[in-house]
Amino acid sequence: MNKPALDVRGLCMDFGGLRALNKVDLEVRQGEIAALIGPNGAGKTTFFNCITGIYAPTEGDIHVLPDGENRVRINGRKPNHVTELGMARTFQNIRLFPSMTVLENVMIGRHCRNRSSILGAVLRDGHTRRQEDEVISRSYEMLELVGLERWANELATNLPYGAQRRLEIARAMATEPFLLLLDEPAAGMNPQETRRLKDLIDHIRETYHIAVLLIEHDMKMVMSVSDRIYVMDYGQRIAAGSPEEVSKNPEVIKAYLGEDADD
Amino acid sequence: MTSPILELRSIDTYYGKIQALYGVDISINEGEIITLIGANGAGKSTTLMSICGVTPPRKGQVFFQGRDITRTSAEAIVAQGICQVPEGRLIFPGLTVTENLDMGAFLRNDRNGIRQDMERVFELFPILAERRRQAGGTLSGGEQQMLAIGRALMARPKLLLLDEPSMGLAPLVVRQIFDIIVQINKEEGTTIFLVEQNANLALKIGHRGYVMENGVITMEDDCATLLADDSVKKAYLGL
Amino acid sequence: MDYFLELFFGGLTRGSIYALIALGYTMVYGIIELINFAHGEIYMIGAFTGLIVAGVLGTLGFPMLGILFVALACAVIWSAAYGYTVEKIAYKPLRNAPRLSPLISAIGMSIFLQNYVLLAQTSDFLPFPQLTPDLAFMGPLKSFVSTSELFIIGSTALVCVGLTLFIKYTRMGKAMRATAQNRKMAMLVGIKVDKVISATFVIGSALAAVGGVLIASHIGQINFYFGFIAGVKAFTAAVLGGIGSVPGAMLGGLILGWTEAFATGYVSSDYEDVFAFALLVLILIFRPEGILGKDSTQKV
Amino acid sequence: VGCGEQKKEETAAGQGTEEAASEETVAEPAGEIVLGVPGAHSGDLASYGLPTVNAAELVAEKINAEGGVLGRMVKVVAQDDECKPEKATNAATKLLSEGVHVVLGHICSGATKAALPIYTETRIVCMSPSATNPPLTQSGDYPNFFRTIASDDAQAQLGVDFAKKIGLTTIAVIHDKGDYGKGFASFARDFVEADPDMNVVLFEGVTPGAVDYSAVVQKIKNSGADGVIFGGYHPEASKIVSQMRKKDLDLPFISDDGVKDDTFIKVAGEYAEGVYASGPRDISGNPLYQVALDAHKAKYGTEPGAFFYEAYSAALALLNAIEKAGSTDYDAVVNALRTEYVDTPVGKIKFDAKGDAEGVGFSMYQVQDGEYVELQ
Amino acid sequence: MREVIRALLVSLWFVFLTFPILVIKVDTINDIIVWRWMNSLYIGLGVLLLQGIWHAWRHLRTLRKEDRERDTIAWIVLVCLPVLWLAWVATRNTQKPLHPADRVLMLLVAPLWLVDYLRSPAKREPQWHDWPCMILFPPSLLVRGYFALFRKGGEKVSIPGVEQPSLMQVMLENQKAMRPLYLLILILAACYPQMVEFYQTNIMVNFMIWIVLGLGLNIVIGLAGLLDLGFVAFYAVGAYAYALLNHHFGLSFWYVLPIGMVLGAVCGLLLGYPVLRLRGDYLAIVTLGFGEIIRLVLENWSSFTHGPSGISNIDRPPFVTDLSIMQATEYMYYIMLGLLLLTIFVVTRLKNSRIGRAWLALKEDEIACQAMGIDKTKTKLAAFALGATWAGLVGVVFAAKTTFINPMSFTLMESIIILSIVVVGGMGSIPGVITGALVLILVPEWLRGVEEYRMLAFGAFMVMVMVFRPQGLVSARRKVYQYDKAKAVSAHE
Ligand SMILES: Nc1ncnc2c1ncn2[C@@H]1O[C@H](COP(=O)(O)OP(=O)(O)OP(=O)(O)O)[C@@H](O)[C@H]1O
Ligand SMILES: Nc1ncnc2c1ncn2[C@@H]1O[C@H](COP(=O)(O)OP(=O)(O)OP(=O)(O)O)[C@@H](O)[C@H]1O
Ligand SMILES: CC(C)C[C@H](N)C(=O)O
Ligand SMILES: [Mg+2]
Ligand SMILES: [Mg+2]
Repeated sequence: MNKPALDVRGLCMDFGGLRALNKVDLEVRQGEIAALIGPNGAGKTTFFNCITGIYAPTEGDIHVLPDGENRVRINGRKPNHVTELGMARTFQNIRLFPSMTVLENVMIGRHCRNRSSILGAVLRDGHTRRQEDEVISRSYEMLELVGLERWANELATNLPYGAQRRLEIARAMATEPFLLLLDEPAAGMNPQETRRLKDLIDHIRETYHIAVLLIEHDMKMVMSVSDRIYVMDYGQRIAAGSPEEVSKNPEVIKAYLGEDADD
Repeated sequence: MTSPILELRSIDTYYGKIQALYGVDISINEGEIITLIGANGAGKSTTLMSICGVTPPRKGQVFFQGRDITRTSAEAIVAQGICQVPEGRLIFPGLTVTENLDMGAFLRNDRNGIRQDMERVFELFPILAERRRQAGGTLSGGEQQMLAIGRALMARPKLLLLDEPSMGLAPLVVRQIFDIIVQINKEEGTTIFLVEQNANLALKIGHRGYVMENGVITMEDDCATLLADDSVKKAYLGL
Repeated sequence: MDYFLELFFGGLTRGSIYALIALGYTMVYGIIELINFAHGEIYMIGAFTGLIVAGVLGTLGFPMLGILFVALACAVIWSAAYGYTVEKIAYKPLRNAPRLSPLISAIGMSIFLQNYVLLAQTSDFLPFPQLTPDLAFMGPLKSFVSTSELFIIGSTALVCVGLTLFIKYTRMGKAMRATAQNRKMAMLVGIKVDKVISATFVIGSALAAVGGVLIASHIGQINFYFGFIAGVKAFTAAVLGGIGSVPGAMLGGLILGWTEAFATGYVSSDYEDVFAFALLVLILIFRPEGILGKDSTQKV
Repeated sequence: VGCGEQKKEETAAGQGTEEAASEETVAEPAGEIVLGVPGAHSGDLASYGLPTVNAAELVAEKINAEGGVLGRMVKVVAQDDECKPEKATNAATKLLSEGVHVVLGHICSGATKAALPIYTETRIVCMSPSATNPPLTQSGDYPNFFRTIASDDAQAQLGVDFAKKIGLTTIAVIHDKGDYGKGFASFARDFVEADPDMNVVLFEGVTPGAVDYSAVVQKIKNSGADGVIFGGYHPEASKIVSQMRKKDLDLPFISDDGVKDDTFIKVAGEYAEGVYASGPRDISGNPLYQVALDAHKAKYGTEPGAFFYEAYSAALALLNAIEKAGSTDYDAVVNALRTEYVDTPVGKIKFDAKGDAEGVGFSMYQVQDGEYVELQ
Repeated sequence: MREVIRALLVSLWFVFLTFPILVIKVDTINDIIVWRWMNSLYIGLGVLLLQGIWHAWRHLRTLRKEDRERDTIAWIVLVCLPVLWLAWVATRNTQKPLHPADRVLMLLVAPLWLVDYLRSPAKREPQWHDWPCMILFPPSLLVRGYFALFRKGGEKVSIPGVEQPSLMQVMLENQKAMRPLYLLILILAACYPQMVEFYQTNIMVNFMIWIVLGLGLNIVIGLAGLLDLGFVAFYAVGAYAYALLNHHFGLSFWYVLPIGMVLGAVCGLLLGYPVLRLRGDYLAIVTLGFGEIIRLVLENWSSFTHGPSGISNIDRPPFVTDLSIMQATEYMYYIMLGLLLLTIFVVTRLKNSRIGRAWLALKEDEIACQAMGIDKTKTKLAAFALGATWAGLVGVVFAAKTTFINPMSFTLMESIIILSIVVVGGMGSIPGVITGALVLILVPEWLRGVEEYRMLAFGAFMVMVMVFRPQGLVSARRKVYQYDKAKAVSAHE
């Protein structure tokens, strides 16, 4: 339970003259739900982008430990390698494949867990067919997980906003990650929908025993779902700890939460 | 109160062949803050776009200050004093922060006024002042949201339409934004039409509110009444 | 050294020609992301209009300089009118269509306009009168630049500077930049998007017409196909410089012109285009958005 | 499978049945002679193909007005091939399906080579006014092919001999990268190189349609050549000559009959003065030349374009051969072409066994006072 | 009334617009100026008429907005107008050269393929064997009737909230109904050379070559979304591979066919590799440059490629006995039919496979795609290579069919036409590509009769299709994955 899954040390990221991340250390343990919070522009999304290979960090080490034992350094790896290793993410601004169906979106997530060749695709031999069936059934399972199965053949773009967020989660889950990175999953959801999302995250952790790293501005959700919270401001980590600790931390209150923390 | 500044008379709006709004009636009086709440996909953003003429309604009419603007083009509607902060942070990604703000004042000609307003926006959102020369597209999600709001303020509209202004903003900033809304409403008399998922806050600052479900207005009342309403509490306040 | 300079000025002329046409491409692309294949044809129509006007005025016995200005003016007016009409017919209905549809529509327009001129006028080459006067002081420089070349280089430079200032400082320029970035949002801040797009086409076409008349008068002949190759080259130049950027178009045109001139001069003109395109590939590999293009990497 | 099958077998069977097929069509009330005119009628090479259509129309009109050939009216059927091989085969097969008797075309050598096997097999005479590639006649592969224009090598020889005569020693050979221009230029290079007194200092192709040629002109200047031989057509030639003259480069400029065209003089204006170009001998003194020119001006209101006279001549030759042969029979027509002289704008001609025109006779012309003057 | 004034103004605008080019004709060679004032009149009236038609059409649209299917009107415009026009032409003496008034009409009505049929053959009576090709291709009414029968039979996959599927879509999704039709088409295709003239067979071979080219490019552009304006280069590679190998080493068609494919694929990889980083239109210009480079090399490297004069006397595919040209073309027809079916089969399979999905996803959002574990480089390269393979393949066929090739056949215009086939037909759709090739290759070929106006109409037609059907004539259809729980469970075990 407390073997590490992600270990980031001294991560820095510069954009021209702007230092968006400054020596950030962060650790996520197997099976835990961690949250990353901080004011707007603190560098949270940039952190995600760095560890998933979309940006190449300027400095620092990123290690993942898929099984909790073997450390793999992933600096400079391509995003698809990172995903293959078992880290999957969602995006702050939704990035679905809008004119593919919901089911197909999830099937894309299965791509990297599959090895059927071009020749196989043409000949459609037994192996390929079995794999295709497996892709469909697993994808469908993911849709059931997030409760979108009845939309399976709908185009992704036609889903309401909240459903699109859940679809992103399903798609990420289809890659069989050991660590799931969620960037503001509750944005644009009303309180009730947010609560259902929280239940979903809990459920995912329970069923698949995977770790979750979450960026979120909805404090009610963050406080209730996470085991551990990291707080960033101006690219720096300013606090870390359990929800109680963080919400009492004066620096965090000043920079982020404001006076009456729980609205 | 005087005659309504904006009035929607049973409008129907379609996306291609799909109907998104069904006979929506809304009326807003001058100087009011009106809140519109509803679940995802209820048609709130569509309502705003219908007012602005981006997706003009197929049936029904929209009146602004007594004039029929149903068939008026979007830019002409803006010229009459309606300004919108659209959902999804529609900023000009390649322009710098300053240029983005400048675009908000496209229809204005008073240079000094524009400069003052820009300073005011920078005061409201200091982080934007820091990012002055950065391209809008590289801002963080929250910064983009602030920029979009700032840009709308630059237009000094008579009627301000806000589509989920608090989305993606830190709690501190959210409260700040709501303060600003109340402030410009009080001080400048700007009429505000607010669409929000954060129903709690929105209903607190609003005068009257509407509830929308599946493209239909299902409730209309004073905000205080709505806040107290059980069904609203259950469905939108998460209590 | 003389040889080098001669090639240099040759390349400069050629590059200016490309740049003058490339400006229209770049403006249109910048604003609606459309490779306006019909732009070369607009340029050709400009040249034809100039020729027709010059022909008519010539028989009436107008003075040379007078003809130049009237021909230029008419070419500009009609090219702009064609640009405007083409946009209204072939591109405007496709504002929200899949990305490649307007491209095909543009190609169709290009074929249509070519054959329209072919049928309405002639398939043969027509001599184009030299409209630019030979300036006396240019005599000694003749082996480097001729007067008509000077005219082309000068007007390209002028147009480029003018256009840059226009886009940077005028209201219309501001509106163009905004429209280019995000059309829906431009509407929401009160910009008349349709007008802005029309204006872009009109300006781009007018520039093409200026180019058409000057270049035709420099080359001395035109036919209906005269816009196609120039169009492709100009498009290449626009991409090389970073499509959407006005100084980029200028720079791209010049680089292309010089590459071709020096490739011809020092290697062989057999492969001048090969050099031009190879350079393009090279530059784009190292700067995928063109030399002066804005980095379009998006934040996720 | 009914008559379709039957018809195809007929044509496929070749020999003799062709006549039967034409008899069949002759039996129809109109009884026309179908003159196919395939060539480039659209696209960038249209200006070389369309004049041939005009020529064919004019000849047909003239002959029809005089009562036709063998009492039958001549009908012109034009087919576009854009100078592309694949389109040329389409055009050729289309002509077959239209019951063509003789073909005036194609325009480009490439298209001609692609289409010829079809005509050869179906035994249809094909005469081009412009396809100059030597193997078309010299290879002997195409007994049904004729042309009213000199082949590239013949003209190149003439040009090189002339260059020697006016005392040139170092020569720049320029071409337009095209089939014709490059063919001509390569032969010219070979001939020059074969001559111990002369040598080639520059052999380059220019890109047709390019906006300017100053770099090539500078290169000619830099190469130290004392004369230029150019293979290609007048649009490029006039651009190059003008730029050479503008840069004070007054080298002799020798070219081919793609340049020996009055348009060249009009386009290049004063710069054309002194340019040499080879072409069929003594053409403007020919009364038929005037007839053709006047007819064109009367009908179309403009000067005729490229290959007009060659095409006009070819049309006359073809129809004359049918007249002389007394039928559209292949062997008879071929025979008539090879034996009977016919008066045409390019001279009194017949064809040799390979298919090249005899009696055309090429000579060198020079532009003097805005006109091509034949040099002795 | 305002409408009328507007229409008049628009007409006047066009009169103004066309004034210099259409009215004044200068001949600077002879300093002749011809004024053709009548043209203004024709244009004015023509534009008025057009607007009349347009308004009528709009009126029709609004009349039955709810139950109308857009296609009905489209087909009316595409089929009835030409037929009316045809009737009008048929009542005239067509021997005379075209009257200027015809010319205006020519501008208005693009698909006139029937005209050719009535006008061109000097004295041929319509024969029964001319009909199959006519019935086969303008499918409107027949197909409608046919599907009226099957409408209910096939299950219609309708996604709620998505636009009502168009007739074409319904038709194509209705697999059950399609099967007999496919069979019929196949039988007809097999019998085709036996029923028609040499010419028709000949152009059919070309037609099929273009379809395969279109299908190849469709992989690159329709599926993977990579805009390639130099596709013809691979075609050239195939053609020259065969021509040169045949010329120098006498290799036969059948050996070179696979070689051409491999060479195409290799070239695809070579081009693909350096340009992978480029997006959208930058890719377009680089591929355009690549296409031009290949052509220029073919043109200039005379010692190797024979330069512009090309390579002649290329062998046709060998057969047990010697064939006449007609027989050889027929033979070629069957070879090409086979290859076409193979292509369709393979492309369909690819499209609905793992890699096909990856392509589609890549087209929509590269970053998301990578984040989902798709290797962008590999996937794009695969698209380039697989697309180029088919071009290489038909390049070989092309060289063998024309027996002569030169660089003229591989210009930018060819690339553009292939691209147009894909887009006009409907990106990503196989029937779309076939339709595209039909309207852009076959119809113009049939239209040979109206020579002069052919290209004019061609251009106008491209614009019209895009304006009225921006997504192409046939919208792409995608496999709908059905989840069958019972089956899936057994598959798991
Ligand atoms: N590509 C880039 N170029 C320049 N600056 C960038 C780039 N990406 C991000 N930034 C800057 O880095 C800072 C951190 O951005 P980031 O998106 O990580 O913030 P965030 O913590 O996710 O904020 P939010 O909660 O508002 O989404 C911001 O100030 C932003 O302007
Ligand atoms: N561009 C579009 N094309 C087709 N349908 C659309 C489009 N935009 C929205 N819709 C549909 O219209 C309906 C109303 O959407 P709208 O965006 O107005 O909802 P909303 O109330 O603003 O929701 P949210 O809280 O998610 O912003 C939804 O069902 C949505 O799927
Ligand atoms: C029109 C020209 C390109 C024809 C040329 N004479 C040839 O032999 O091909
Ligand atoms: Mg963020
Ligand atoms: Mg909304």
